[in-house]
Amino acid sequence: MSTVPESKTNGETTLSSEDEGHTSLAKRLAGANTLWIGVVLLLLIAVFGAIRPDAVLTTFTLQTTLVETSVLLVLAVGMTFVIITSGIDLSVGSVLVFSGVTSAMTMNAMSGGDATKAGWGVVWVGLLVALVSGAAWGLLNGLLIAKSKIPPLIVTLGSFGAALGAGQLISNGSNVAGVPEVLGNTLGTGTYLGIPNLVLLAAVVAAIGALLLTTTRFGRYTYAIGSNEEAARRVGISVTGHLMKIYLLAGVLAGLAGFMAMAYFRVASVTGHDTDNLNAIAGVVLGGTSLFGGAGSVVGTVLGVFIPAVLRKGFVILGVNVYWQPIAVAIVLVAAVWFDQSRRRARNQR
Amino acid sequence: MSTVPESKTNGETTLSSEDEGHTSLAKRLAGANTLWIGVVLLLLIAVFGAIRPDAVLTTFTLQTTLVETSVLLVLAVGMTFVIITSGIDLSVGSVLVFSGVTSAMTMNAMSGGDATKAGWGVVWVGLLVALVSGAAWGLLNGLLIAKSKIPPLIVTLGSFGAALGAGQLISNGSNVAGVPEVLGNTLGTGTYLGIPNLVLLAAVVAAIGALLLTTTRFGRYTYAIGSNEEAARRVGISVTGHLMKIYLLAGVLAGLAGFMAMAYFRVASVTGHDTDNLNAIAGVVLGGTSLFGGAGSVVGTVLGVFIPAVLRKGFVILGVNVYWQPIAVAIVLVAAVWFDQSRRRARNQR
Amino acid sequence: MSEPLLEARELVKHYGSVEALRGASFTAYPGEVVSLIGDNGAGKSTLVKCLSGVERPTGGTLLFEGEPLELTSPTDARDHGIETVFQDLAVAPDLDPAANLYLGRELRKPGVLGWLGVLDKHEMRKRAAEHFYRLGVSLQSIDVPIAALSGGQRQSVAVARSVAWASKIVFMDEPTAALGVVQRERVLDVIKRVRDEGIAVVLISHNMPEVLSVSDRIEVLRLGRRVARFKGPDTSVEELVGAMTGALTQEDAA
Amino acid sequence: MSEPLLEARELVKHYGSVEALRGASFTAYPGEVVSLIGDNGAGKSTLVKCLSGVERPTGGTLLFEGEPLELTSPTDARDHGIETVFQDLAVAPDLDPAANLYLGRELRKPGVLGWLGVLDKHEMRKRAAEHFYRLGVSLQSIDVPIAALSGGQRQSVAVARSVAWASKIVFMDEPTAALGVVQRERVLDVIKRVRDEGIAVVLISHNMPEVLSVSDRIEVLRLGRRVARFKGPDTSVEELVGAMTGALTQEDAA
Amino acid sequence: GGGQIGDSGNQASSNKKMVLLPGVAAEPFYISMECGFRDAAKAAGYEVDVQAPASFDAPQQIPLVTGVLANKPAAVLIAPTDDKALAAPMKQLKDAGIKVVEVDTKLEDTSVAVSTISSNNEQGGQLAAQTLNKLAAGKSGSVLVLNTKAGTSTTDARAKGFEDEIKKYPNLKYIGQQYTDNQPDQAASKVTATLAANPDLIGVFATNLNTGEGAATGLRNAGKTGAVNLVGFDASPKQVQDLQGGVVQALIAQDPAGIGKQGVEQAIAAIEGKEVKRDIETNLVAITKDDASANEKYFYKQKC
Ligand SMILES: Nc1ncnc2c1ncn2[C@@H]1O[C@H](COP(=O)(O)OP(=O)(O)OP(=O)(O)O)[C@@H](O)[C@H]1O
Ligand SMILES: Nc1ncnc2c1ncn2[C@@H]1O[C@H](COP(=O)(O)OP(=O)(O)OP(=O)(O)O)[C@@H](O)[C@H]1O
Ligand SMILES: [Mg+2]
Ligand SMILES: [Mg+2]
Repeated sequence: MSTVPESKTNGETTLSSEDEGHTSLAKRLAGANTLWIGVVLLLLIAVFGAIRPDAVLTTFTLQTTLVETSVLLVLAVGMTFVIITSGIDLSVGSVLVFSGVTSAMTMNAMSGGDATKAGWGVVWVGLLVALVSGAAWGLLNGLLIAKSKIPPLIVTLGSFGAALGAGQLISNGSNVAGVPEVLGNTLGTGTYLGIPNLVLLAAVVAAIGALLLTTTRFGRYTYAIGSNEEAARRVGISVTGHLMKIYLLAGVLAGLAGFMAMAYFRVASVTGHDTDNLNAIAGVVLGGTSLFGGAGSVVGTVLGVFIPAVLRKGFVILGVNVYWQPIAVAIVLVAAVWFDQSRRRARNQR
Repeated sequence: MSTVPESKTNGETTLSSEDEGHTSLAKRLAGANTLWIGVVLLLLIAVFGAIRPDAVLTTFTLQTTLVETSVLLVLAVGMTFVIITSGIDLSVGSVLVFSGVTSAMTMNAMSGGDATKAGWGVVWVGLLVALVSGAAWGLLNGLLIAKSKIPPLIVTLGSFGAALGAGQLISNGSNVAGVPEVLGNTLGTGTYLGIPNLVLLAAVVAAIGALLLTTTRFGRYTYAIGSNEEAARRVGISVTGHLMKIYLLAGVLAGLAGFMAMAYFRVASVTGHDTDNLNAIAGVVLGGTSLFGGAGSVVGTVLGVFIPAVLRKGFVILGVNVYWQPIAVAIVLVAAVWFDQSRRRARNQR
Repeated sequence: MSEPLLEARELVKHYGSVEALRGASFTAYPGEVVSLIGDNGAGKSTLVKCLSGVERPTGGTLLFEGEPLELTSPTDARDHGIETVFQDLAVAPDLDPAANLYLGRELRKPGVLGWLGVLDKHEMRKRAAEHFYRLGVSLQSIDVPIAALSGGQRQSVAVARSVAWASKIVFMDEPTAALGVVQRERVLDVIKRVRDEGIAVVLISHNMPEVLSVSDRIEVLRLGRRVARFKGPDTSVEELVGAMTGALTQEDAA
Repeated sequence: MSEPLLEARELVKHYGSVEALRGASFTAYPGEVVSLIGDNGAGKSTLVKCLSGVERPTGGTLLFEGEPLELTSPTDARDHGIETVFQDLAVAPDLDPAANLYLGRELRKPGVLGWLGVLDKHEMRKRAAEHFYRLGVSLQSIDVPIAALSGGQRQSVAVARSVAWASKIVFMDEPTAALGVVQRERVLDVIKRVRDEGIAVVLISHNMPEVLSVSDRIEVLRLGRRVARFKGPDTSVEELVGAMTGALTQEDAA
Repeated sequence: GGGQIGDSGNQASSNKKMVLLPGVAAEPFYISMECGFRDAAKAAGYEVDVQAPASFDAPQQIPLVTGVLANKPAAVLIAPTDDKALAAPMKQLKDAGIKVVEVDTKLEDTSVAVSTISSNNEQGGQLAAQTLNKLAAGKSGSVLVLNTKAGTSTTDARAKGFEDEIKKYPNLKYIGQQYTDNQPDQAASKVTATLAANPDLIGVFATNLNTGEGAATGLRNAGKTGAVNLVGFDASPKQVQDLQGGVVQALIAQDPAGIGKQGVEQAIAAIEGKEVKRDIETNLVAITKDDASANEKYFYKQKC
């Protein structure tokens, strides 16, 4: 049997290692998994724009839609990593609240009770406190999930309740005011070359997240664990350590989101964030990430987060009846995913 | 090689088919997956009972705890089936609202605008309307998930919004009063041999659910699809049809829950059910059902639904600070699952 | 030779840009063991999937008992008496061996309970144990999920399942790959017995001695096309390897 | 013979009430190919898992280069130069072959980018293609996820991965089960080459001719215990089958 | 190039559009306000739109404000869900030349709105405490407050007013408030749990509709309907029915339709450059079964 000539065996079908670098790039652009959901987003904007060009296609509407979505986008970037590992993080909204509250209260304490007129020094400390608060919850989630092997749903459902409770406990159940004006006027509502600063920050976070996921070893391990956790463990990847980092990342981003929300609203709210988790998850899944892990992208998440935001905005501008709005959003949402899925399937079957 | 004596090959380790029926029953009782979570529940009751025996270990507290959990339990039974197929149903709370509203409005319409004094005929029609309403949403979910292959999270997130919107639309956004007194007095607050009727109904639903899951072909297919959908398809199970039935079942049970809630509150509420979905999912997962499908039990769900209910109740009775309550619930919840998991693992490693 | 039971003509199957089948033909006659051999990636499993309703071919035609046939689902194939042991086994890892053996064909309790869909688990377990015994499989516990079985034990379950239900044709995609020496012999015995009942058996295997020992006919697939056909007893390992690797070509377009 | 590289004594492994290993012993010397054979369910894969840190044995001791060793994780085993081809392959189905080959040992870009963890995907893909070529594997596209590969292609990836990194000992649990004739020969060649580099190769296989052709020594497992040891060239298929099925017993408690 | 969002500068053309932005959708209080608003605005020849968030939260309301702004109506009536968070977007309304009228709740910053028609929630809480004292008729016992979610400004103000006032009555022992997440089932559960722990419970103040319905259910379940005095907030048809049926002993009612109507009047005055009344406070009444018929005008409407 060893008489079989080698060249024959590897004839026409073996890939020469030269081409593939290029084909893969070209293919990736054309056949990207996010292509069709991007088309859906553009279509939506086109339709709304056609109906009310004067109100929809304005700088103002663009600016506000982007700004109002940036906090959620930061949460969703962290959630993308979590979901790719086949985990879930229900706690992000509560961690956002907790971080905002601790940050605002620290800034107030540093400024004798009211930080409204405080300077940049105080603001930087506030940012640090927000990030550390988020990190602490993320670490706790990570420890319980990765080390104690408790299902992520249970752990983060627990911290969902606990972080909110803790935030309310230290703020005594009320919103914390006294957010420095310098923060509100710069990060909160300031713009740079017409682009809101919040949007810039969220874009930077998304870009770093996308690079981390697609080009680095960290991203590779994230996919590997979600694809087959046992295989990842057997090839010597520290699954426990990596999962801890993932939940830590989600926590830190939730902390950052809390700081951003505080800058934007100029108050650290203890309410209004109980559906952030579902909204973030929906954005991630809309963007083509599978809840079973192993596949997904940050670019998809960005598109997925904007689709419901654009829908809601569009319907408000068109003056659709409030009770019809969720119905309309639901229909378009499901239709969008259906379109995306059937396009992708068609491409794979071709 | 065929000279190897047959009897040798199948010597000591082949199972004689006689014993196994019995061992399996005994083993199932002792090593049941739900054993340890049941222990946790008993422990909780024991601890609360030890601290405030006068308030906790009373018929009153038992009755009210059971009653207050029955609606959620009915939702969770349906959710158990859905999650075992590795699906998810976020829409149950909204379907509950929708069914309650349609049912109440039909009963009112049949009684000239106010059904308070209506008789059993009207009530039965109301029940039918509630079940059909639930079934309709379940069928819609099932169609989109099983036929159009859209991820369950997206579909049911859509119907979560749409069913609520539709309910509010037809009720014009306000709760629907005029629930027949005969209904409220019997199903709502009546008892039979000291057991509240609502509890009896929920128990019957849970029992039927448990039997369906463990003893019938329907249950077997549910596990098979969750365990390996492709394998189920290849052995000729109609996966599409079965998934439709599963979501239909979840919808019908949500409809029944809507009817029960209406009888219980004596009004069809249009708000206040936005966390029912997460509560039901939490109960199911607490009860040992995996979010990845293929394993789980209704008995576990029953225990899993009662643990948070007992906790919330207990902490109010003990007079725990309101802000500490969610934190305490979270801690005990996570600890309970941790205990359950580590016990189960220990058993499997022994 | 009698009329072909199943005939595939010029099947084409694309996955995105990958061409798994490029005009593959295949014939199976009733009451014969026909082996389908080929190099890794030749398209054997893809062909089996197309012939058992799991995948829909991109092009080509299918004849079953002389009539054109379109298989839209595995259920369709089963209804025609086609059973398959898939290379990836296609078992439900959380269910026990008996449940897997009877999956999709559960035994129900007699009477009204059965009508309600209640399973006769005891009976299924008993009969499953018999099946396993006959294939030489020993299990320490029949109650564990299939995920906990050894590779060979798992494969035996899949094999037992297919031969239990086939009435016309059974595809076996590397059914003996993970089996021990004894179990392998048993499966080959079973294959012959099934053949003798008039059922067509399509065997895929990389074990040439095994192929030669059991086959009535052999068809060779290469790069998604049928490239050669042999009568079982008239050929040798060398000839088969030559055909698989392209050193020897019999048909240009089969 | 030199000092044993790895020695397992009286390993016991229980899964619930199932006793997968009931006091199994095993020895591997550097620079030899030792085959571990046994019936389906004999405990071979369980033994391999215990020796590569995947499972922790319930009882028994392990010696590595004469020192007692406790393996708490697969990483532990890797750090000792132990690589494994698992029977279930343990690949990440969503990643492409190159990513799987380098999983846990990614190549990074040179300079600051590499320090930041940026992968050198191009280099990995190029080298992976070379590896596959050497094993005789042909892929139509190297960019597809491993889930889309044929059974043999997938197995080749796992084999390539293990031999690329082993420095002391490599366990191969049925590495050739799904391979075509050519690829099987290549893998046997690779095994010999690795052995010649002084690395111990532990081969698990149900293919007796293959075992006989490549092994320096053979150990036989039956019902979770070692029951016999043979010198490779001095034995026959009949003797091996006898030991595996219990018709012939050499050691009582090994 | 630093700047601020909305710098693009857009001025409202004078048109006949008016928008109401209530605090939350599907609440009888705001629905009644909407009715008053619609009637008055239509009578004045205005085109109307109503946009409400799904819950009483700033993050949900702000996109509505900016979305409405894109349409540039002549006036916006809004119940800001947060006294700070809504300041920036509402200021953008003002900067765009849109007349802003606050209804029900108000911003901390008084320079944004041209007029504020508010109901004093804290006073409502006080009224509830006084009513409960009357109902207790000198008997002593524990009283409980059922609140919605921590941080909800309106219900927190009601709870605070109640807490301050109830301390004046030594026979009534205030045992604190419980949060219910605005879920009726949690409200019911917390009432029965409180009953188990405090059998001397004599009164419950439920700060909104959902807590009221939950509390009624809990009391009914415990067989304590009527024995424990239940004071609810708002007067939706079902609540009134419960009042007449003896399930609820008193209701604290506001005048939402009146707020909506006055809001429109002030907005039109501002648009037309007439004199605007900066602050208007509306009445709150406590309704019991006995004086229900006399206070019929305060009953909320379910449909316009
Ligand atoms: N789902 C899929 N997506 C993309 N390519 C696929 C898919 N399934 C199979 N292929 C490709 O099609 C070709 C044929 O695969 P197939 O599994 O039929 O080979 P095979 O002959 O069964 O090989 P083996 O002997 O290794 O099992 C392979 O190159 C494989 O990579
Ligand atoms: N996780 C587990 N839980 C329960 N039983 C197990 C588990 N893993 C293995 N077993 C049992 O242990 C025994 C030995 O299994 P193992 O996989 O080691 O066999 P093997 O010798 O590798 O067989 P094969 O040749 O079929 O691969 C089998 O009876 C198997 O059912
Ligand atoms: Mg194959
Ligand atoms: Mg094995």
